[in-house]
Amino acid sequence: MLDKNGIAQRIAKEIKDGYYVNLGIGIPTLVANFIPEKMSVVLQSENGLLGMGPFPYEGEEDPDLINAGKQTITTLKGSAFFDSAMSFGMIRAQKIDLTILGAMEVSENGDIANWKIPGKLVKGMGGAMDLVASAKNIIVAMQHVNKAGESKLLPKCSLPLTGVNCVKKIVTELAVLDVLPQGGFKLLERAPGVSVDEIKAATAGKLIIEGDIPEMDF
Amino acid sequence: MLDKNGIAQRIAKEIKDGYYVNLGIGIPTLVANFIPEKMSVVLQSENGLLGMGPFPYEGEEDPDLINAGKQTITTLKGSAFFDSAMSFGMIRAQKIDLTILGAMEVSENGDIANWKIPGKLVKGMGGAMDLVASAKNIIVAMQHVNKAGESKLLPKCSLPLTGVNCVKKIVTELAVLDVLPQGGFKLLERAPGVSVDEIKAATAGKLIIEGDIPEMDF
Amino acid sequence: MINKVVANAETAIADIIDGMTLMLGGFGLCGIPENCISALVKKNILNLTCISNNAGVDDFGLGLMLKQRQLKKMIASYVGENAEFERQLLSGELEVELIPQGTLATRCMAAGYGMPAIFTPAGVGTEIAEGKEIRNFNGKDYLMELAFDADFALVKAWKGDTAGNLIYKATARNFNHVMAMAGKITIAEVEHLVPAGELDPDHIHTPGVFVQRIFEGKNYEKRIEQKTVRIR
Amino acid sequence: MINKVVANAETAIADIIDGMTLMLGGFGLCGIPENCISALVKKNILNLTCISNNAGVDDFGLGLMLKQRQLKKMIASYVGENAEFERQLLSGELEVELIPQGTLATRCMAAGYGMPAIFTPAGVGTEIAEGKEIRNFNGKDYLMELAFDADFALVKAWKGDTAGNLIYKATARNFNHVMAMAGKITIAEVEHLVPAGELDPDHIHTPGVFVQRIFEGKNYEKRIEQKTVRIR
Repeated sequence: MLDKNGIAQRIAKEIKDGYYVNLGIGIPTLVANFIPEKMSVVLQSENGLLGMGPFPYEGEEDPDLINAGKQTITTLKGSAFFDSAMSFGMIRAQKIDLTILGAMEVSENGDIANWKIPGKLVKGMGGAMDLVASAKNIIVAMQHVNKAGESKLLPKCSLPLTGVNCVKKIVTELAVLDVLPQGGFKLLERAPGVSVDEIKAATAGKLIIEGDIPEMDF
Repeated sequence: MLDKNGIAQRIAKEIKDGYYVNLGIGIPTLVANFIPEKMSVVLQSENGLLGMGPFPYEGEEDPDLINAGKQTITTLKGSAFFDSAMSFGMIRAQKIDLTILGAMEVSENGDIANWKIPGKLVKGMGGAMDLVASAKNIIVAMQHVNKAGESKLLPKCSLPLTGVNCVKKIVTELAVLDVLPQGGFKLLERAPGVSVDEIKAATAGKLIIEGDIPEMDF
Repeated sequence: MINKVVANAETAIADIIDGMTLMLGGFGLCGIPENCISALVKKNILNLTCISNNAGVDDFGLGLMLKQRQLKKMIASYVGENAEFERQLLSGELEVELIPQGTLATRCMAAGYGMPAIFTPAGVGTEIAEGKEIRNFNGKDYLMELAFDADFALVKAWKGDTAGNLIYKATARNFNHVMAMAGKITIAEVEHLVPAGELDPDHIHTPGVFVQRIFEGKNYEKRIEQKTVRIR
Repeated sequence: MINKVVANAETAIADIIDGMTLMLGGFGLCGIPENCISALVKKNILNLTCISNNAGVDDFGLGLMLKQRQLKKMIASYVGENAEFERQLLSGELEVELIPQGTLATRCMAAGYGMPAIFTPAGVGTEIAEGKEIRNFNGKDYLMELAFDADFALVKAWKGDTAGNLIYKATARNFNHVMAMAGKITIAEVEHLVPAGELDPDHIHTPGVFVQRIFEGKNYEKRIEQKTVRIR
């Protein structure tokens, strides 16, 4: 079973040289730590930055320089600032190659719910609805089951949707799965020490298992 | 009767302190020469400049700095450059207070034709259609009659239209006229030495004459 | 050049009255018009509809106006940890409309560019689409979203000149540029106000034609919401 | 940062083939991609559809491609004095679509911003509106105009860095910025190519994400169409 950093590390393997990537809040943010240094990858922050760098050293924080999670950050050489309309313009025009974000639920046809729990306080969707509606490639980073032990990979989402037919891949503490165009979660890899049966038990939606399922390779 | 500079000089009187103004090619360009120096007026050039200044001194022309008529120009203090989409954005959003342009024909309901003569080579509308469709206030600077001696102030335009119901005022070599919201050219002023009868004879559209018509005052 | 300078925030907001719709720039607490917010709080203008990406925190930014119950309605994309906001929302005192962040930004841009509506795929298939026109272009569904119509836009820039030209710093640009273009009347507060001619015309983000009033703000706190650092 | 540098115009345009749709930046002869045009002329790529505000003059700019009859169709807002253009138009060799300048710019922006269509009042009530959807918002009629769909955008900037970030000079920005955003593949030629990190991120007009290839151009002529001066 993977911890949060393990999930982030596995997702980092999906990033290719030359990619522009948008990382959501939570586990996706950790992915930045696992991108190989020799790779040219540019991180977009939807509040108006391409070329996001690491956190600043103590005392070097700039209140005018934050990421979409409102954390103080730095920029890398070759970065550019822009306004919010241009930021979502480039997202909508699919100039960002990969979006990685968290989810409360994903359905077997690629619907995602991650912004609202009816009856609980709603904080808002931020940029998530724009990102999932437009991104060419969307990977979800999340726990396989919720705190109540219920599967988050469902035949159909029970929570209000953020977007439809958009998630391409899911990485959890248990497994890596593709969401197939025709529907269904195709099991690709098991986390170290996790059995196919454990994944079956934790997946409520249609799970497709073909042949031997290898353990993840880092 | 006014010459081109006279028309420009009379139009300049319509410009108020604090106006942003777009000047078309031809007579409108001359208007800039008659704006009182103590007035704060900003000229927009739709190719991407606010704060257009006079022509440069010989040897100081910059090929990267032209106006919408492709003439070399200069900038004034406080000017700003922007792209073509933003330029027509501010035009469409009515941030420009006054547009002054030439015309081949104006109809008594304020339609304007100034871009195309069927059967002759068509050069294109440039920014004229955007300007007349959006401007809050449009003044036409033109000759009262065409080279064939036919009136250019018509009941209805015979040439393909540039815009409809948009011209507010017309200044010609003979007269200043308002285009009334309910239709009709209301005669406001005569050019020096020009009689009301001469204006009547040169105006094919509905001409409204109420009381004494004063001579222009410069 | 036209001079847009006013003395201070109090003068700038003098004609903002109860019941108006305001846009406020900023992302989180980054790039918010601190001086204008203080003046609105001091004057206690009520029943406002505020369009802003976020709603501040309990004791700063828009949170200060929430505390005084000056807001009738909030249009935002994300309303973070803010206990007073939560209380007013649950009690029904505050009307809240949550919309996607890109939709928020683009509806501002539409207003600034004189476009009455735009099309975006954000929210298709979700409850955001309810009651909205859906239109298919090239096989993909889009929602038609309308341009905002705000009485005032209150924005914050880093530098500005007397002609109203604005330059933002880093990610403090965010919604400030699009809102500056969108306001029927735009008030810009800047950290550094300079004479016309001191800013390079190629570096200007928001041309002065979009700005009706400008002043140099005072006592900027520029609070950091999430201070994150790395080890040296 | 991703390196977008290619050797020269010939390399940059290597995969542009007959029949493609190209956007070319510039206003008149100001800010045109001179090196790319030369390379297209040299390679004699044919049957092109070109989207550009103007069509150059007889012996410069797009006029050079016209002379070789490389264009099947021209989409522009104003086609000035150009005898060869006139001849091809009247003889039916060249298809010409004239559209309002703001519509041209905004259809580029729409493509760059992923918006399939925009609304503009330009052309309502004129022959430009024929066959187009007209829609009333708040009592005013607007035409719906579709985003452009160009295979390549060829733009010219003053400075650029290896990451593809672009800065334009003065009114040479014009259509270059919106076209750079709009191309499926955008090729930028710049007068000064610098290493990533040398441009101030606050001064960048077109972020590098919109640019796929960049190179430093050579032998810029930068011809002036209308030299106008005043007496000293």
